[in-house]
Amino acid sequence: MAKHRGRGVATINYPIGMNLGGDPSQALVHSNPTGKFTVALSSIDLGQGMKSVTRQICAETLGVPVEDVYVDTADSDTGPHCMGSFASRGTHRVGNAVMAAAREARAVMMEAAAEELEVDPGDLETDGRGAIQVKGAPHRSISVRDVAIAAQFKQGKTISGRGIFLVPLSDVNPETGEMSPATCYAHACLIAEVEVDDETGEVTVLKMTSAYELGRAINPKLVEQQLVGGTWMGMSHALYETPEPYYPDTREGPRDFNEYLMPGPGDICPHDIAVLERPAPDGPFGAKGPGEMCANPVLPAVANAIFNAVGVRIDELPITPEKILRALKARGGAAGAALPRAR
Amino acid sequence: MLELRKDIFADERDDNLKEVGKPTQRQDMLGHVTGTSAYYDDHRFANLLHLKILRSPHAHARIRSIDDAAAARAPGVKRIIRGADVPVNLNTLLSLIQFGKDDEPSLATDVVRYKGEPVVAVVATSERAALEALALIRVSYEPLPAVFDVEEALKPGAVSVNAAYPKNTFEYYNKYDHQKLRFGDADAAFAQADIVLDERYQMSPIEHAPTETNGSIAVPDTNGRFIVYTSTQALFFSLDTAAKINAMPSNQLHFIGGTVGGGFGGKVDTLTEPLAILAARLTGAPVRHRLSRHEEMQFGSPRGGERIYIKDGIMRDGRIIARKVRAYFDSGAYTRLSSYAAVKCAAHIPGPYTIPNVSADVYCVYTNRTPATAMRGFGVTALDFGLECQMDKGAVAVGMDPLEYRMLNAYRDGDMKAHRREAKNCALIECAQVAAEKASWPLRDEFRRMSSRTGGGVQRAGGGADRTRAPAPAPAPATRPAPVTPQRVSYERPAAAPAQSAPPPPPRTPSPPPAVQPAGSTHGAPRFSSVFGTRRR
Amino acid sequence: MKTPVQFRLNGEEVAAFAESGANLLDVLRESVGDLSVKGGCWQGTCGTCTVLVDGAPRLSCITLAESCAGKSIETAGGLRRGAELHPLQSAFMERFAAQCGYCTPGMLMAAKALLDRNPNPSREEVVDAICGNICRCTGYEPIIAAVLDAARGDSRRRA
Amino acid sequence: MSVTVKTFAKLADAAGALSSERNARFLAGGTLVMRALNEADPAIETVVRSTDPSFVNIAVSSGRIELGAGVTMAAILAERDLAFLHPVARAVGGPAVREAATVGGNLFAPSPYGDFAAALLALDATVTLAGSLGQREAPLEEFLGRRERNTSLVASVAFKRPAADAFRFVKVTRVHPKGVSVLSISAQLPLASGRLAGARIAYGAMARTPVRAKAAERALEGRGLDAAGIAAAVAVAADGTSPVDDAIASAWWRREILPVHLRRLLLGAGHA
Repeated sequence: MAKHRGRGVATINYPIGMNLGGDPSQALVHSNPTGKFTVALSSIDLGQGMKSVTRQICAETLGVPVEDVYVDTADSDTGPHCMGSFASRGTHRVGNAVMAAAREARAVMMEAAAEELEVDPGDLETDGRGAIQVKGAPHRSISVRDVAIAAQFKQGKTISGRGIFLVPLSDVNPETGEMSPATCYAHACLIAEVEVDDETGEVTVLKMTSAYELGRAINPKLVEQQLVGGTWMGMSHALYETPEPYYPDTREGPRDFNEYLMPGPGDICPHDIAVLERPAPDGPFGAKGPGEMCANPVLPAVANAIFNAVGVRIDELPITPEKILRALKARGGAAGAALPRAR
Repeated sequence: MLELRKDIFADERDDNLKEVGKPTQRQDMLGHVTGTSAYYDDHRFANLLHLKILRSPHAHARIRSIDDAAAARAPGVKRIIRGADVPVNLNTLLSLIQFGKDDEPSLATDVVRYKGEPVVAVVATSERAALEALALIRVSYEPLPAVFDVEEALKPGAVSVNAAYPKNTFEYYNKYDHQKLRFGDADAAFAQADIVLDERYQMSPIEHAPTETNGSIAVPDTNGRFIVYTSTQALFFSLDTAAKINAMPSNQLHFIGGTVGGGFGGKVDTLTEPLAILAARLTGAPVRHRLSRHEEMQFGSPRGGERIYIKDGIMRDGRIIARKVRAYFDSGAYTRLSSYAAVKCAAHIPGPYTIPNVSADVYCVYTNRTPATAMRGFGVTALDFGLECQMDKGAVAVGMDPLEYRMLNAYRDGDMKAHRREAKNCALIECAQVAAEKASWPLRDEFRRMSSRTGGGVQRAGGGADRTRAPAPAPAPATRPAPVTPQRVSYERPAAAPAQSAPPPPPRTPSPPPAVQPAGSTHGAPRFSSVFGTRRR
Repeated sequence: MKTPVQFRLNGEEVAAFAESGANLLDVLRESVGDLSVKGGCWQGTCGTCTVLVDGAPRLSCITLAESCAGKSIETAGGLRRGAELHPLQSAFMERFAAQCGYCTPGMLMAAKALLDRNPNPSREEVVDAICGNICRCTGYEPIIAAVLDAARGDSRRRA
Repeated sequence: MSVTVKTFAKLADAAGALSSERNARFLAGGTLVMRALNEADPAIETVVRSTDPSFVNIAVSSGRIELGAGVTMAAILAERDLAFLHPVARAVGGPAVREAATVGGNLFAPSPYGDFAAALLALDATVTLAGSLGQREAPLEEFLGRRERNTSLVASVAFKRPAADAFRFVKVTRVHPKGVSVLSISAQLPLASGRLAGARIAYGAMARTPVRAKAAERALEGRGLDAAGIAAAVAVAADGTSPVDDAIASAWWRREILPVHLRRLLLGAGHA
């Protein structure tokens, strides 16, 4: 038997938000009487970290500690409209809406503070630790808590803000396809290293190395979650998954997690990741979004690595050992693979 | 392990931030590890009823008759729901944004168009009672011929799947049976190309397989409202869809969700809410509609299987001068979101590369299988698979390192894209440089100096002479790419040509033919295989 | 027909009436009200519903409820001692080993079953311990790392 | 119509109920029956259980091993004397399934499940059946051939302890470490002065039920585990098999890789 190693690469980009835009999201931010903030959304956290990302964006914008912000989602009676959690739109679209709402709330907070400190709001800054101080004179400061109490009970101000973010819907030229699909794109390059058993067609993914450009990583740990989990899913798409094993024939469809194949914890490999940040001009703090695109480069990178290892191209997903073995037999084994014929 | 490369594009960022960029713990993590995060099904109600669906055993059939008398009398059964009971029994998800015709019933009445299509719903006091009642329903079907292959479905005389789109293709702009993309003159360019590479790629359908299946609980509230606990990925999308199907004012519905056990695109379709609400209205009791794992696997909408043909025209120096794509999205029996994905796919062509002549035709095709829907990377994942396998083949065909071949053709700021918008904020080349460095993938100096910024930097790569030279040594892992200094390329990158203009001339210096595989080396381009050239012996 | 079932749940005596032939998962969630146990398939194929019965990991969705009479059952809801988290819970937090969180209770119990019997497992033993539990979000690596951390005591008194 | 669960202290009484009650199924580990109950399988009206200690008894002597049908994979893994069977028991599901899955239940597991039954086949096991008319023994191979029509209760299985290092097992799966069989191979290879005598080879997932590889067994008879002997067995590896297409793998792939894995097993390479 012979096991052959190979490396494959893929470079991809991915549009952020719904194609053509037209997908608004709203946010409401308000303070309670003691200076703790609530973000009201109708956006969904299905594991990607929506609550946590918008929480950090809100705290940064308000200039308060993240512990002083809580994100409440998703209740249609209290949370304003959001198009939904898909199309890698959460961080970019909802993040921008939260930022706008937080800016509005911050302006009221600074006015209220200015009134208490008897200075011009423009002379004030937040210290990010729960206090508002006069620029250059940190001893002249007031806590956000006291500002909120004063605003509510003395000044009659609501420390609150509304935000919406909408990328206007783009037209599409039916003849040429001219359109504005997205305002920014994330990028990635992934290199996969595999080992192929030329007697059975079985593939082992040995290592992945990647660089992802995501605008701003609002939270590196959540980005890591997406990239590690997403590349696992990409590997799964590449080599394992299908609800129709004999597509386009619909027979033998899996009914459970024994029959629906996905890599187990014994099939995973080390993944060395670099994250680059080229801020998106219209992203919240330049953020784009890693959610969907992280899986995409893995499929072709693995396919190309298999070619590099044994010289066969499998252009139909999933790349099952059977397909590889059939191709190897058709080509008379792994050795002496010829370059694909170019016409 | 994750490394933040703050050194790259540092000049475009202000990193003086207090909360953003910090590895703050997730707001929901404590709830997750203590089992106290409340998902839609973690709400309890007295007298909860359970809704189960009788599904079509046929991929395509006419319904002759339905006899549910025995089921109606079965123990625990509170209500049988048929298509006629559904206030608005025809809908398409994107009607909310005026895109497409209503084409899908909540419960089939005359024809079933895929195996697993809902026909009758039973509402009972327990799941078991509902399941036992389903077994008592007798439906008489007249099986019809079915079509499962996207290209078969487009042939003249093919079985017509979807009544709203009798030709088996979604209708774009009330005018075309597909989405077009036209830029430059691809056909003329193929005539000029040194190499033409024409390939076929097939994506598999994919099941989202979230550990929590689709589901919802509809609870009658005071004053005629209904509270709906749901696993939806799109709260108002589902609310408005449910309101439309139930012909209710949207403010009679109070949707609560937001904590969902995975979705990946499979919880956008609002598969359970409309009937749960209808059942709650008809019985006056709280009703849960939860898909079984088997239902989720086979009848919950999957990622569709796209078939993609890609034809490239390539010059020997590695420049791609033309790319033609024909893509077929297997939408299954109904539209759901595939019509949208086809446009997104067209927008993504030709990928992150600057190619002066591009032509694409993307079809949303109906077949007799479970309707497809959105999934992570919707409209793009399959195309990227095809494009990046194609790029690998192109590199081999011209004898270039696959990564350098991509970097040569990569889009830079200011390049014109096929959908006629200028590229900006690009970073493909920098990703390639960093990944190559981490993986000790040998890149020649001029490629390590390249940049995504306007122009793209450096001398023309892939020229005749140096391709025959020995593989460039791998850069030491420690080295960082040379500082990125924007400058113009010294060769004319193919300009974004208007439709009538001819493709760019071939390179002045004649290029040698594609490099031949050195005997005994590994497969792929020579420089490429240098990575593992000795491993196998 | 309903039959009474009595067992210890996280140290407390509980009694419930179970539908004849009912599985332990439904009894725990619907009758007893322990919602920390999640259901993923009711087929015995995803591990989401993993609980400990007399210290052994069991798939509650395919465990006959009445077969648990008189036994001691542990669920994720009982891992925390008052305000103090179990080392596995702390380790899962520190490693960001949960995303949607739905498989997490089952993962924690599968891991606890291992550590209770084998306090110093190898990576392979950890992989085997969780191999019956499906996670669709994390790619497993953070979960494996968290269990190894908890075994090493890296995360006690933290989080 | 709800299910009735009947629990008996004596195996014989359980066996009686199983044959007399209408649409009765015996519940051992639950991996098959509980799933069917959750899906409201109309074919099950009565569930029969037994708490008889003999049902979970493991009797190991120097020459003979008897396993109660209720013995779980976990119990086997806990038994040092059964070390040669640990790779087989560990190949059945994840830890939680091994706590439930029983020796007896595995005899009824439809292909591609049933790797433990295939191992028992390679061990020439006999099955003890408890019926309303008392107990009787049957060769496992005969039992598997008519298991769909079986109405009696499997009480236990017994087999001769294989010679040291004579038993080999490999399970080929797509998913690791836990996955459903593409195929599994169990082999008992008794060497007497370098020659094989009475070799037994059985496959899982290569037919409707676990099957013996009799052609391969014959090819090895009287030969050593050398290149020639192995080549002879591998040449007829697929004789008598009838694999099917399922969600895990196609019949074609199973047939193609069976000889490869048999060769590797005989060479002692173990699982690739």
